[in-house]
Amino acid sequence: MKPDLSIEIAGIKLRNPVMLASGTARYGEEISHHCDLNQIGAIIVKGIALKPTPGNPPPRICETPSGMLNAIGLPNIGVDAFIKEKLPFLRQFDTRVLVNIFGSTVEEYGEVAGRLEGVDGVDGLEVNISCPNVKEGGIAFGTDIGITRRVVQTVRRATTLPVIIKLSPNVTDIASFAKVCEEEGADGLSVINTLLGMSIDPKTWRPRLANITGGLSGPAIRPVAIRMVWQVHNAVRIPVIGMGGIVTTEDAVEFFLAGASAVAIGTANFINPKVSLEISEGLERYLESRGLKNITELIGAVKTA
Amino acid sequence: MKPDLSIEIAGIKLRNPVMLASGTARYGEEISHHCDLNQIGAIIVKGIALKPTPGNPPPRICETPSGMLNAIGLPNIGVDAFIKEKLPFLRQFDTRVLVNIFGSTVEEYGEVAGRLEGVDGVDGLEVNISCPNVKEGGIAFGTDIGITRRVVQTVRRATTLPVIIKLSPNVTDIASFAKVCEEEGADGLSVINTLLGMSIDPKTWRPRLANITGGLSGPAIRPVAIRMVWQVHNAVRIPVIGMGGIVTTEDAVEFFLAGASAVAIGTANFINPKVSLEISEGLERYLESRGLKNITELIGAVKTA
Amino acid sequence: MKAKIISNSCVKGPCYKLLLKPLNPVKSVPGQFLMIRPGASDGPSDPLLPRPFSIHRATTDDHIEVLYKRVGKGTAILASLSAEGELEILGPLGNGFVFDGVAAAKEVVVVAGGIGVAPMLGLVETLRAGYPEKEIRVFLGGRGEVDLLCVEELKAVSTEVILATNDGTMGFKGYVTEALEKHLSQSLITHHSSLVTPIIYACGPSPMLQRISEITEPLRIESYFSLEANMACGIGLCMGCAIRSRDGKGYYLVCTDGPVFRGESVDLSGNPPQSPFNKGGD
Amino acid sequence: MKAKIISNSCVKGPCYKLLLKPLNPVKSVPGQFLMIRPGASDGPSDPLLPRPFSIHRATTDDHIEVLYKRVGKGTAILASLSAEGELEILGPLGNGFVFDGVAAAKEVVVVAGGIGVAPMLGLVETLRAGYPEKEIRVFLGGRGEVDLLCVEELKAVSTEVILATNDGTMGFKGYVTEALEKHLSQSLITHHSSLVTPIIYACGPSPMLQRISEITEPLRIESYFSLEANMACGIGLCMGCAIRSRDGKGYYLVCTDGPVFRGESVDLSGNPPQSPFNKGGD
Ligand SMILES: Cc1cc2nc3c(=O)[nH]c(=O)nc-3n(C[C@H](O)[C@H](O)[C@H](O)COP(=O)(O)OP(=O)(O)OC[C@H]3O[C@@H](n4cnc5c(N)ncnc54)[C@H](O)[C@@H]3O)c2cc1C
Ligand SMILES: Cc1cc2nc3c(=O)[nH]c(=O)nc-3n(C[C@H](O)[C@H](O)[C@H](O)COP(=O)(O)OP(=O)(O)OC[C@H]3O[C@@H](n4cnc5c(N)ncnc54)[C@H](O)[C@@H]3O)c2cc1C
Ligand SMILES: Cc1cc2nc3c(=O)[nH]c(=O)nc-3n(C[C@H](O)[C@H](O)[C@H](O)COP(=O)(O)O)c2cc1C
Ligand SMILES: Cc1cc2nc3c(=O)[nH]c(=O)nc-3n(C[C@H](O)[C@H](O)[C@H](O)COP(=O)(O)O)c2cc1C
Ligand code: FES
Ligand code: FES
Repeated sequence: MKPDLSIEIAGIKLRNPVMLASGTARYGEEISHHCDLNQIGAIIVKGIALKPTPGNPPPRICETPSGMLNAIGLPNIGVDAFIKEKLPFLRQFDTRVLVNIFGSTVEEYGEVAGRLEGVDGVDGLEVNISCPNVKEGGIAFGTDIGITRRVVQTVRRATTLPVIIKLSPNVTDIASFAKVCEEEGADGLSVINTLLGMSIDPKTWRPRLANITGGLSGPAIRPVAIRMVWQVHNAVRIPVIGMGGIVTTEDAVEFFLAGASAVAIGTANFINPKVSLEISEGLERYLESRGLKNITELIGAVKTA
Repeated sequence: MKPDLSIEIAGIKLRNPVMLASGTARYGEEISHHCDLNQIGAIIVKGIALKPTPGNPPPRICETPSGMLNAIGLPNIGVDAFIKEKLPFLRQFDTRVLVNIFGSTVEEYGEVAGRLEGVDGVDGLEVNISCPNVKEGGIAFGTDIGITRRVVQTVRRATTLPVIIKLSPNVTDIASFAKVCEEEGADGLSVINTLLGMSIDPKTWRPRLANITGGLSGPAIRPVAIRMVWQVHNAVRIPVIGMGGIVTTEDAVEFFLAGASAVAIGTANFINPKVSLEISEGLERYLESRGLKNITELIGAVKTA
Repeated sequence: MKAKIISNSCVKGPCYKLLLKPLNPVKSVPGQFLMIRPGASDGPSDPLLPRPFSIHRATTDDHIEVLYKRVGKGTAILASLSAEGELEILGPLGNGFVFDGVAAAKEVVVVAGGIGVAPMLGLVETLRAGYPEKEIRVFLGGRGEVDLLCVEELKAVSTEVILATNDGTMGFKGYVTEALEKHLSQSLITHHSSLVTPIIYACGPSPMLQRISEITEPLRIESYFSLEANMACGIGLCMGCAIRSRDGKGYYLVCTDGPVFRGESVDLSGNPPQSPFNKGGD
Repeated sequence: MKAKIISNSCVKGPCYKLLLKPLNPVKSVPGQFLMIRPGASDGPSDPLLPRPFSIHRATTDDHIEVLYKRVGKGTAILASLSAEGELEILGPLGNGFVFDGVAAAKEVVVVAGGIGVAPMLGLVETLRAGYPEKEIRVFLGGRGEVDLLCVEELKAVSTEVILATNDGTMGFKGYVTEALEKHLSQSLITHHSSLVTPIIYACGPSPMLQRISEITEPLRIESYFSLEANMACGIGLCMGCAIRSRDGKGYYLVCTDGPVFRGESVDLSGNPPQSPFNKGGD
């Protein structure tokens, strides 16, 4: 018998625990030409806000050692257009759809969440709190514990959908943020968003990104992500979606062992848009070769004693 | 005429702005067989505490994508043995010696600093606040702003030597830590220490380090280091020693442009123990080829507008 | 998709030609590109991302030629690969050149700067095959003689090849756009009619393309530029390859909306946009 | 230091032999090692660190042989390198084997597990040259026949080569330490004297070395182990290659205090130490 890769996370039943990370698969259409969406656990769509925004000027990305920086600037078509123009496409597939939402004020989070309530084809919300808080000085919501609490409260009140909060890694103590989210009724946590980074071109003396700083992703950050998944898993009881630098099956296994109940693939989609299928097949083989029956046997199973 | 690489930082005159980072050149002897200490700006010795400590059990290190994790555990021979047994060797060289110190309590920092006061051959102190605070729950001194302040006050009172505080990158807002250090009389800042990370072996399910977590260094962290040097440079007026993933001359230039007045080479010494000489020669050529006369012309010169 | 390396060798200076046989035949049009990962897909993670390269020529026997310049870590690895090896490729990607205006145009003008010639040889060959009688004038520019590639191949299929180098080591001394400007003004004088204009295809550094815009837009010449941008995915996933649209309202993605754009539709100035679009987020 | 790759080819299964000509001659003793960086020193940063490899043999004409097993990213890159290329090496490093007890020993016993044979061929050759009359008995173990390397070369310079495989595909079926134990107990019975004991040199996986300790320590047999540890620098800078000392008081560094250690001086158990040494710091 084949090992069982299915898992229920935050009340959402997944065929397998491999998701497409937000911002690395847009709204599904482009990647569907390369990767059968019927075979993945879930797609987390590119961040959606109340109103459309065009994003940052170029250059928006640059490569760094074993990683990349991006300052795409959260371009999005707005929640209404998303529901009307993008969701119908995704509804054709037998997969789960998590809508990644963000706002520039706490209230906006609530409004976006509210619009998605009861919409057919939306299985849950992933709340990106790593973007700047326009009203309160521009610091990221997710780096202030009080503001994080208010965002979770606001979204929680606005929806009955499963709410997954995506934590910022740019904090001193990620476990305390995780606990606040759990207290306020979050159903799960995504760990981690990108690390804030910067790169300068020694030829031109200019930042390599027009936005000056950007988010670091890819294998370079994996050790930080694993550490944070482990810390969060040890701090809360709600499930963790692990991400940050996963490229291979072994990388994904590392995240399960550290405490993730599912994983999301981000930057690796850019290298190989089929990689999430390959990883879910790889996980099946990994379990099989070790005589394990269920992916749950890996979760948090790191031997620290 | 050759460009001028010399610089004065925190009151210490350096031949050139390239230093050996703490913990990557021990107390100088081993690296001196490969790298002429007379030709480098300064050596920052491996962390020294009041009492000798043996360090962590193995495995202490592992490689990660474009980086490495270490949990050496700060083995050291104790400040008295350092002064008696190790400093005489270093005094033979025409270079600057910065002693990296740490403690398990705030008081211990003061004691170690006190013992080094007036000792011939010590040009300054670099204070490592990324180690666990044994008395106050084990969290790193450098991740709590109040404790950071007390460490700086204590060391400042204990010595007339130049005091450079080495900031932890594992914080939400590194600029606020930098400001506190400046307020309490620090003469300079080292930015950055290692990022807290973890790695698990998918074959054995064990952490790859006996200590479970460890410090991430190497090119992988360079974008984070550059961002933090830039933030700190914009927040304070005391000079910054930049470090984190420097391997080539161009990497070093990036740090100067971001705001560093000097750089330290860490992990790259393990790849090529001569690399700091090569980088200081490279900097000279870099300045020459652009018609620049002084390394100071690079400091903070990133064009962000 | 895997592609076998049939050959890979230096053609001139830092420039190499790579001949690939993809596992499955690839149907492409001139101006389309491939993403090529330097090194094995399960190999080291630095360099991490695949690199975009124009399809230089698609041969009749389903091989693909790539003409590339060794500039950084990825192309250094490419240059070190030997025949018989394999590469992971994705493509053909992007839109390719549009030929609608060719029939009506007075002549076809092709402008290439440096390695920007890569997509242009296939373009000229295709144009020549489709429009045997058309005048096709190729302007090839570089800093020096070493930057001028494919000169003989281009001569074989075009009416005229005009060379320009900044250091004067070959052809006209100066910018290729000066040679272009001279030609256009002469040809306008000769023909006295601005209703029948040439059509221009160009590929090269941004400043070259910008200058071409300045020259051609007042003359209402239809122009197509093949653009470059930092790319992570090449297939519209990352939104990293943005280029500002001229109307100031937003951005195109070079990988899926391009890489070929109408010259007047894009803003190549590199100046910050008027409205404060900036957001810190991903 | 740069070294030229003279040849690099598969010897058996996943194992390769690399012949290097260092820019400057390297004088070494058996048991010493090199740090070899896979790839160019200014190249990609993954893999990042140089890798430690024993000097398999130092030839009379100043060439160095390295016998290595392809296990991960670094050795995969090594295996892909072709002759005429160059590598960055550092060495010779470490202490090497000590021969003081050889003259007085009843016989020399060499135990190698798998790729642990790498430093042992040079050792046996050197011993044979220095002690032409000495009995040298080599125990070579592996999981299967494919793991047994250098058998013929070892036979040429030793008194006897005893092979052991877990799957019985060659020689004794079982652990090489069982074969060793059998030999030692027989030889003790035959000689009735425990004053003149053999001297043992061993290299291989930790469990093998631990088992050898258990066998030889009660018999007060002098033993030398060549150890492995994760290394970043190989020259005493990083303090990463610690191995616990048996007295429980601290650690040795494998790169500078070793890689060869007296068996009874090191703790190979992998158990956490008694006292709480752990510190979070670097
Ligand atoms: C649509 C398109 C077609 C192209 N066609 C060709 C071609 O046919 N021949 C050719 O030689 N080059 C072509 N280029 C440029 C080529 O992609 C870069 O030279 C190459 O990516 C450099 O990689 P590197 O690792 O050697 O350089 P590095 O500088 O080490 O690269 C670092 C990063 O910057 C990116 N980058 C660097 N230079 C460029 C550039 N000019 N454009 C886009 N990204 C860049 C790389 O992709 C990589 O992510 C094309 C670019 C685009 C966008
Ligand atoms: C003193 C010494 C001598 C050695 N001599 C030989 C030899 O002659 N032939 C040979 O095949 N191997 C030898 N080894 C082991 C060899 O260093 C590793 O097999 C090699 O580093 C693996 O690198 P990788 O990149 O292929 O594997 P990866 O698993 O990708 O390496 C990841 C990291 O782990 C380290 N590592 C992995 N395995 C080992 C190991 N067994 N010992 C130490 N570090 C390891 C690597 O150095 C690297 O830092 C020796 C090790 C030591 C310490
Ligand atoms: C180009 C790019 C765009 C991203 N956009 C978003 C986004 O819109 N919302 C979000 O929450 N995270 C976004 N992320 C973060 C990823 O979802 C993921 O958390 C992060 O990249 C770490 O995973 P990785 O290393 O596998 O890429 C983006 C990442 C990248 C690289
Ligand atoms: C093996 C190792 C040991 C270190 N030991 C110390 C130390 O004792 N004290 C300290 O302040 N920093 C220590 N560091 C941190 C480095 O000095 C440096 O801040 C960090 O590694 C980032 O620079 P790099 O990427 O160039 O290595 C150590 C780093 C490494 C890799
Ligand atoms: S390169 Fe990723 S969207 Fe264009
Ligand atoms: S490997 Fe660095 S000290 Fe031994």
